[in-house]
Amino acid sequence: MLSFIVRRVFVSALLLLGASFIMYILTALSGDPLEELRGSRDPNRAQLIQLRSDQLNLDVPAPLRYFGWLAGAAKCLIPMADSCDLGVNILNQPVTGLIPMALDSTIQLITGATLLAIVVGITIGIVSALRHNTGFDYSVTFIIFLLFSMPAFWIAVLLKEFLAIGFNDFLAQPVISLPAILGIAVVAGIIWQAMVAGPRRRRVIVFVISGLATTALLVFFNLSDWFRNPGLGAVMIAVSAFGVAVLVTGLIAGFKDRRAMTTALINAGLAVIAYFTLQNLFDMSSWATISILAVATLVVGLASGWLVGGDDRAVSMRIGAITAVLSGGLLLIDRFMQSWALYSADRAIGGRPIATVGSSTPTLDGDIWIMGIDTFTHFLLPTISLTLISLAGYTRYVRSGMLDVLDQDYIRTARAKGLDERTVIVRHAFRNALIPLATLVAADIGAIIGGAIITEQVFAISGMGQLFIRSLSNVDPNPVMAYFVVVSIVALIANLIADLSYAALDPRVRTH
Amino acid sequence: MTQVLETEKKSEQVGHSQARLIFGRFVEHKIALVSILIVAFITVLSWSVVGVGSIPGWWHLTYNQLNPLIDGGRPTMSVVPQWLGGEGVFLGEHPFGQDRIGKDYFAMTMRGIQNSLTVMFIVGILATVIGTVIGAVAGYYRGVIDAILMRFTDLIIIIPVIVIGALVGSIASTLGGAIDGPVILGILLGLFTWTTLARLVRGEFFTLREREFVEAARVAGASDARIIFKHILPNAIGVVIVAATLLMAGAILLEVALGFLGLGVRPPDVSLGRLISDNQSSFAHRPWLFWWPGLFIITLALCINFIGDGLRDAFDPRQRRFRPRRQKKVLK
Amino acid sequence: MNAHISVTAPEPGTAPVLEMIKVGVEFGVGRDWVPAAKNLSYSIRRGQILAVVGESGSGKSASSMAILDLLPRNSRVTGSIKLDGEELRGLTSGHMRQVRGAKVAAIFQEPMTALNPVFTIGFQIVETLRVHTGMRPIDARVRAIELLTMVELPDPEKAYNSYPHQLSGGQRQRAMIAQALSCDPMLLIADEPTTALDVTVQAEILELLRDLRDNLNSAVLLITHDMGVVADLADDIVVMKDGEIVEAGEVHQIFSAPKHPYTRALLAAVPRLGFGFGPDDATGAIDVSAALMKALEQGPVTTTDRTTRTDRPVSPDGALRMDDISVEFGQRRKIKAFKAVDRVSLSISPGEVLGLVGESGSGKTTVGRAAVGLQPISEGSLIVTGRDISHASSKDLRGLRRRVGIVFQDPSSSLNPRLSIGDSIGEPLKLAGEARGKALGLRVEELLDSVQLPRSYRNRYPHELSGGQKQRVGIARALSLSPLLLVADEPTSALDVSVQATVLTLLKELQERMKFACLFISHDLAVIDIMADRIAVMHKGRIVETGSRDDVLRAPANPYTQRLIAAIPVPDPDAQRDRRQLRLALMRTAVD
Amino acid sequence: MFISTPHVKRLAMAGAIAGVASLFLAGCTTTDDLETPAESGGTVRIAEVNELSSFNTGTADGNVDINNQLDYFTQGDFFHLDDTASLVYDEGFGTVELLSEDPLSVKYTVNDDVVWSDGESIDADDMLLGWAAQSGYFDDADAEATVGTTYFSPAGSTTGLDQMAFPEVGDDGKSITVTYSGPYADWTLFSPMSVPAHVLAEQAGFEPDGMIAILEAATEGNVDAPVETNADLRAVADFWNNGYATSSLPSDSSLYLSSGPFVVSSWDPAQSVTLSVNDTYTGDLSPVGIDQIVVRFIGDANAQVQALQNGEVDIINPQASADTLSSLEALTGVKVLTGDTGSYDHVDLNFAAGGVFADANVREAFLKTIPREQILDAIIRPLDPEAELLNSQIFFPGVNGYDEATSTNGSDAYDTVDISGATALLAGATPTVRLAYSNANTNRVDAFLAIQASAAEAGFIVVDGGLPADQWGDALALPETWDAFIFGWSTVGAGVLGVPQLFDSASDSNFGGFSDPAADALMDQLLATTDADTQVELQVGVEKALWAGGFGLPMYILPGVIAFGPNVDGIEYSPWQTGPIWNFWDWTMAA
Repeated sequence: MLSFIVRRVFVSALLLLGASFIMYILTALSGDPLEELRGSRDPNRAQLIQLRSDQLNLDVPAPLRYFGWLAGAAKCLIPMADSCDLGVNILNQPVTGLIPMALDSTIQLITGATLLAIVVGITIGIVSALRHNTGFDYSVTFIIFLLFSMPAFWIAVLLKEFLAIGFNDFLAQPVISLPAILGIAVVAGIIWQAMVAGPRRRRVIVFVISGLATTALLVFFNLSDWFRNPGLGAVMIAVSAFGVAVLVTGLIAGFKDRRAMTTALINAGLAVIAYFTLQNLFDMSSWATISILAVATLVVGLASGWLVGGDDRAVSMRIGAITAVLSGGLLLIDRFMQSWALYSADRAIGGRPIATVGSSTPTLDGDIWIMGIDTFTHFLLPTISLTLISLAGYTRYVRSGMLDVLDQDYIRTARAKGLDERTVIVRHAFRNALIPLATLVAADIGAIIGGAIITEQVFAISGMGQLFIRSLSNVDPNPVMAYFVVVSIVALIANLIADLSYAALDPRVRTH
Repeated sequence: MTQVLETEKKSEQVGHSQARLIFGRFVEHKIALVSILIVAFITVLSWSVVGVGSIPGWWHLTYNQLNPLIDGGRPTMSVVPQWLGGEGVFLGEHPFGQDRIGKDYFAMTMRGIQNSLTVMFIVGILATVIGTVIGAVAGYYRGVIDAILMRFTDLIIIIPVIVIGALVGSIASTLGGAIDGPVILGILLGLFTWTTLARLVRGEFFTLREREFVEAARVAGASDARIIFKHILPNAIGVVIVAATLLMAGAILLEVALGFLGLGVRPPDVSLGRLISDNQSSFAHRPWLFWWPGLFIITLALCINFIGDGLRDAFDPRQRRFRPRRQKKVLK
Repeated sequence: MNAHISVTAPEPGTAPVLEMIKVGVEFGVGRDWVPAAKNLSYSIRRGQILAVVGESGSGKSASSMAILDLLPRNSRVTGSIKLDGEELRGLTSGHMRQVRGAKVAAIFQEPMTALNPVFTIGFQIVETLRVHTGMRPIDARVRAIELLTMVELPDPEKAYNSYPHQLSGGQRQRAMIAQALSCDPMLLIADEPTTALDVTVQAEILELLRDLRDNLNSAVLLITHDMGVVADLADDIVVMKDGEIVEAGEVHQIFSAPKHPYTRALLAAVPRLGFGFGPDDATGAIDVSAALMKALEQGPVTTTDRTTRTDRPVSPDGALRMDDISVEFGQRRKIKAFKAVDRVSLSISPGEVLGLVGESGSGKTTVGRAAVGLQPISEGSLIVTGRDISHASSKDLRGLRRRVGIVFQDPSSSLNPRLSIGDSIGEPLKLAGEARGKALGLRVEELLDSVQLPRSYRNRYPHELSGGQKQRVGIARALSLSPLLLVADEPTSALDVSVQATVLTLLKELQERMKFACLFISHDLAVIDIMADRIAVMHKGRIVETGSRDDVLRAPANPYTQRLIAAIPVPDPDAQRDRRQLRLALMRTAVD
Repeated sequence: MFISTPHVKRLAMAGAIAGVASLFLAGCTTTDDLETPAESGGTVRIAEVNELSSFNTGTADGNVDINNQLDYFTQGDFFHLDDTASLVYDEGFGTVELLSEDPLSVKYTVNDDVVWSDGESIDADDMLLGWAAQSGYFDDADAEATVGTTYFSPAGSTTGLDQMAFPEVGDDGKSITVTYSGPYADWTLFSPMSVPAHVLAEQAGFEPDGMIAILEAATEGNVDAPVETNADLRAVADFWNNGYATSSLPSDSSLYLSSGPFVVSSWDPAQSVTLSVNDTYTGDLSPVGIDQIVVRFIGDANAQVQALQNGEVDIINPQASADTLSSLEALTGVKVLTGDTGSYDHVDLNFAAGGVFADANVREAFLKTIPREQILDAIIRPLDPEAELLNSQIFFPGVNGYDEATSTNGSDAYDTVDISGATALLAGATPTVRLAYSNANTNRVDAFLAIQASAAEAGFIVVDGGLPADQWGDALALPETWDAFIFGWSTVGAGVLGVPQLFDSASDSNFGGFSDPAADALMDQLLATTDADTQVELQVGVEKALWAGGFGLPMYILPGVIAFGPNVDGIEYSPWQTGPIWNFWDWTMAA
């Protein structure tokens, strides 16, 4: 295994060198860095042009300049000495200073979007694979293709116009009109009955129930002026915590496993109790407090699973932990909602919470809840637009993976053994469909670090994409090369992880 | 376990070639058929409006001709016929309206579409050819050749495509406008986007080269080139075509994205992406400047995706949806 | 012929475990229903093995899957299926799940893909146990190891913890059986359990199934197309053709006096070892059992004398001459080279047919491919039709093309799906520049005639032909340049037994007419017995015995040959019972 | 449903312990409740396109609009330019006295109580440093910089300033007097202020008050006799050139000291810079009721508009386009100011002998066909309804001297297109004109199309010489490749130094090769006069010569847009580089 990694790293290094040379030449060819200066009427125009061409030593032909840059970059390899010299950009700012900040805002932007895309993508992929060739499958494919063919900036502009400015205007007097409520209820009904499928009678029941539930919810929103000061409230938390418990047990262990169900219900109960006891602790807690509480919830979840015991102790512990964390999450969401009214009333926000630009409100300061909401409102739109784009890829991939696996012989054997449909799907089919997925996820993360160039431009978040585009348009090689080196290294590492994860997941590769 | 019954057809009619069978299955895929018609219609429309080379199009305005602003540049086309209360179906002076200085937006959009399609077709053809050749050679010979070619592919994958887009401007001018922007963009993109296709073809060749009819051809004395192009490639053509359609859909979106970033096709030529980025802020007051290019981009990309989906089903038909006729006749 | 046949009068008190009454299975293809099985009625009692025999496409698998309701969504089942008196059709999926795996268990044909590759064998067996019996994990583990020992896996502990890809085909089938029997099912459905296994391994699995039937007294529904297996294991037989039962009855009655013409034709088409070309070919008849008895008495013969010598001096212009050739594979760094063929010497004189027999992995295909230059050899000398191609460059090989032909095993993979039949056959001619255009068309039609295919098939495509027809096209292609040496690599093993017989006769006639030398490779000694003048037996890369057909069959010297001969099931229940005793006796004495 | 076995007791007990433990742990990490800052004054949020890149705007790299704006907020100075580009002196900071005309000598004195934000008083060594950096006094390198050294690399040109002798330091250490060896027209624009000298000395490794000693020790640079590089000066100059360039708030706060009403308080990289009130500021230029000014970096013009609409910023000054204006006007509670900017587009002709425009008649004919009114309507009026034709090559509307120049330079002949006049002048000739421009700039593309169509009516064949963004600059410097060129100049607004630079036959920025000896003489004289009125007279004279010789035609001034939301008042339009913040002291928070 070690020799495999060493060989792989060596080959990647060579690749990086070759590609960086080509990249440097391409950037140098792509334009004339002095173009902006030529148009300026400053008296010392000739002197400025001379200065910049010295700074970028333009008189040296491009290939030789590359080696100058390489010498600087090579110094980064010396571990201890931070002598990394990636040159300066045309504003004479050291490039090594620019990269960390750009990387930080890009990572902030894409982590949410990638996780969301993976989770939602896998769920839709599996459901549409199971409902192969049904109405649901066709409509999902159509929507996925639509998202796949929509240019990124188009989505971004629409989101900004309707979700940000539209929603903020709507907040002025947040009442949903009756026809709108009925419309939303009907659509929700259609989606739920398509997901459930099965005999016609069952689908009609599901349609009616979900329609009514949605109408009731929307009416409740209207009456309680929910959009201005939202909050889950004890009842909603209790209902959803127990809902989570049932769902998690159903999915992972099956309803028949009484011990698992008991563990889940215990954790849901604890969450409701915590809701009442921890409120004042929340008010004065810092991020450290929250992380300790999170660890505590996890430990309680695991412990409860272990204590309930029974044969499959591991399964109960897993369910306990998941239910505890999810219902804990509900508490946090509720607490954030409670600060929403305070947040949008703040002078810096002025009643228009959803932001369209940047990653934080500069003059705002408040407790962790206010700052937490601020990050949420700033990253809501970019995350949605990025998720929609990468969602299409994951859904198609998981769907075709699942369809292949479902045709395999061992699935027929599993059914012949008398396993119920859920175990066959989750334990046998999905476990095998997971293997190629791991490589896709790792490779995708490698690509996305390059910064969602267009999303960053439209939402004015200056991450890696912006750094790259701006430097490229004023033909400034040093930041472009620094961007390229960082992105390629991350991509190569991601590919390596993808191969290793392949070995980890597939015993045939591990133990040949 | 799909139990497709092997019914022995002894009918005497002339043999159905594999291609005929695939075409038969493809025609069943309604959406893909409609998509082909739409793409064909848009292609014919755009080339006929703008004209080719010296032959002028049937639309009387050119895309960079300044015209006096009529009623603030609002679209003069109306589609709602009189009997439905509209002003009847006619195109009017500027069906898609005008941009801020009076250039006819219908001509500009059509020119934008023409450029996008040019880029799409060039990328589609060039990337498919390069990808197929490299994939085939790597897949067939394996060993050292395969390693070298695959490392070369990795090299190309690493280079961000955006830089390629930035190059178009400078190369277009160094050639002194001999070849216009979109063709250069198409060629450049084609040279750098064939990597996924090469990988797919290579995988396909790995399996096909073990097949017995390949060994039979070797024993019969066929040269390597003949085996690759006469025997293996026709059987891998399914993968190639499906990957090519996805490549084309990707090419459109890439050209449009480059246009949005101000790279790729340069004014005075028109790129749909640049039309949107220039008129992005006109969303509230002159929405037609924003909606028309967007609409065409999405329709083109969507149709090509569906054509790809239809082709994939035609080449390896997974279990078709079974809709039994109502008990009319059960074969005895 | 679809009257309800109650196979044997049900003895009082023992209701049949499985009772199929007028069961029909239909599949949705395109827009209408196509029947796979019509009007099936049979029943099985406890401790009884019923064999459902039929060729591919006869609907035998479809009907068995209907029992477990495992058919795909586009299928429809009619009639009634009763398990121990209780009707299975119409059960809710919940109840059906209690039946599957507990009361009715199934083992399938492809051991390679039937087990989930990402879980250990132990996990999958424990899973079955815990679904039905609710055992505690530790008890389930003990029971699982017990089962693995019962199916005679060499090291049950190691097998428990290993993954499917770490076991051989035979071991995996045993693990499948262990898993199936984990909940003592009333009925075991074995869908072609040994088709994918080698004949020696098949013998052991059949032995295991017979012991299990005796100890567990469960009913077994055996689905197979191999008459030998039926003779060995079955108590009663149901013969199916095109979805209908044509004949049913007790195994001796069917074998000795088949009533339906199709059954009779089926039994006749099965090649019998030692009977040469069919029952009436008296001259070639050899009493194989007598030969084995003699070998038993002699005890192990040292393997030196007759087994390795090449019995006849061969003139240099012999069709094929191999002296001590070896072939190595996979010379990758860490893994040491795997010697597929180890110092093999063979010779075929013009016009002679040498049968090369051996199990999978014995290296027989590698020898065949080396003979036509597809596989370079690492040591020894190889002279084909007078040309030395031991260290041949591609240029010398080109000269060889006109003198050598090859026929492959899998009909669906040996023809290029994109080329019409005419083009495929004409390819070697065109490449050798033998004929062009009109002349080529004529030659192709001649070749089609020679393989008894209608000329109008010229512009047909492979997917429009049956397996047998495709194999004939393969032969026509191989003989298009009238080669001196034809290598036939298991040409009929992928075909149904009836089709196999016609193709073998065709090949025999062509060989006699065109007088080409032939290296006939097969794992089925009975087929070799029909075709070959001389026989060579290969085991683990080495030739363990060579000799004329009569010598090898009448007095097999090498213990492996003896075991190979003994393991081949005889399509006659009584003879097969004696053969079994002989095989067990030989196993005890022979040293591997 | 619950298992009522011993499990439950064990379970409940374990749950309790875990709960208490986590509560205890969480308790000790709570923060005391945050005291909310005194919310007395308001906050103003401005959107800027580029990000802050340096705290020393004197350097060539640092001279970027965002840095200058930060400088405008944080640095006090003797004077600043108002919206008509005329000088306004800030008595609160210090005084500038013109001691004598010939030889030209000026005295700069800093008021007593004026200090840097770290308490250190502003005095002569700060001014000496500023003078040294801008005058190039110590440089002795020749043009190709092969021999000798260039210490400081200032943003502005050193021509004229290099005539200053080593300044005398006033005895109270708070004033310096500079004397020029010859007359220098733009002396009023020179200010000796730069970065704090004591900080620079320390950073370069010397005693805080050692700056004067170093400057006095160094010898005056003499190009003919380059002397060995002075190590101390080199260290000081290097830090001055590069030390202040940064992409995040430097840890050492002395690098961004303030002498103005505001001081940088925080910088969230790539997002925004926050300025808060500088308590040590004694001047009277601080706005009433404003505690904080936030500058947010939003690169995309449309993003700025939507941010303003969404209330995330108060003031934006985006790159003007017709749609930005219309979308801004549609916003409720948003006030929009439009006007000119400092840059204007024009068509210059190529006078090269043998070129198509060597003949004066052809020049005049071509200029007559340029549809300036139509171009104005198409490109500029949608942005700035009251935009007027620019009829002067030198002056800007609103600057003193513009009316006098336009009434006398004969530009009225070109107010309207005169096709018939042009065809008459051409007398049947159909000259081909290679009209070059940058095809990346949509305004110039549209202007070219308009000229091409109109000139064709008069018989001209106008060839499309459009070049991409990175190529047109080179082509401009190669006159043989074009006959006429549409491009733009951007001007600082004040000073006369620019005039000879563009129109003097010897200047390399006079690309078309226009040469009129009479105009050259006027321009030499202009450089020597310091009196404002005579400067205007001279420039009007040059103007007449330009129009008579058919130098080219100015077309339109690029319009600017400033928009501000309901929170803030008192913002006025200014065309010059400082943009909307030129009178930030007049701003007030709205009710």
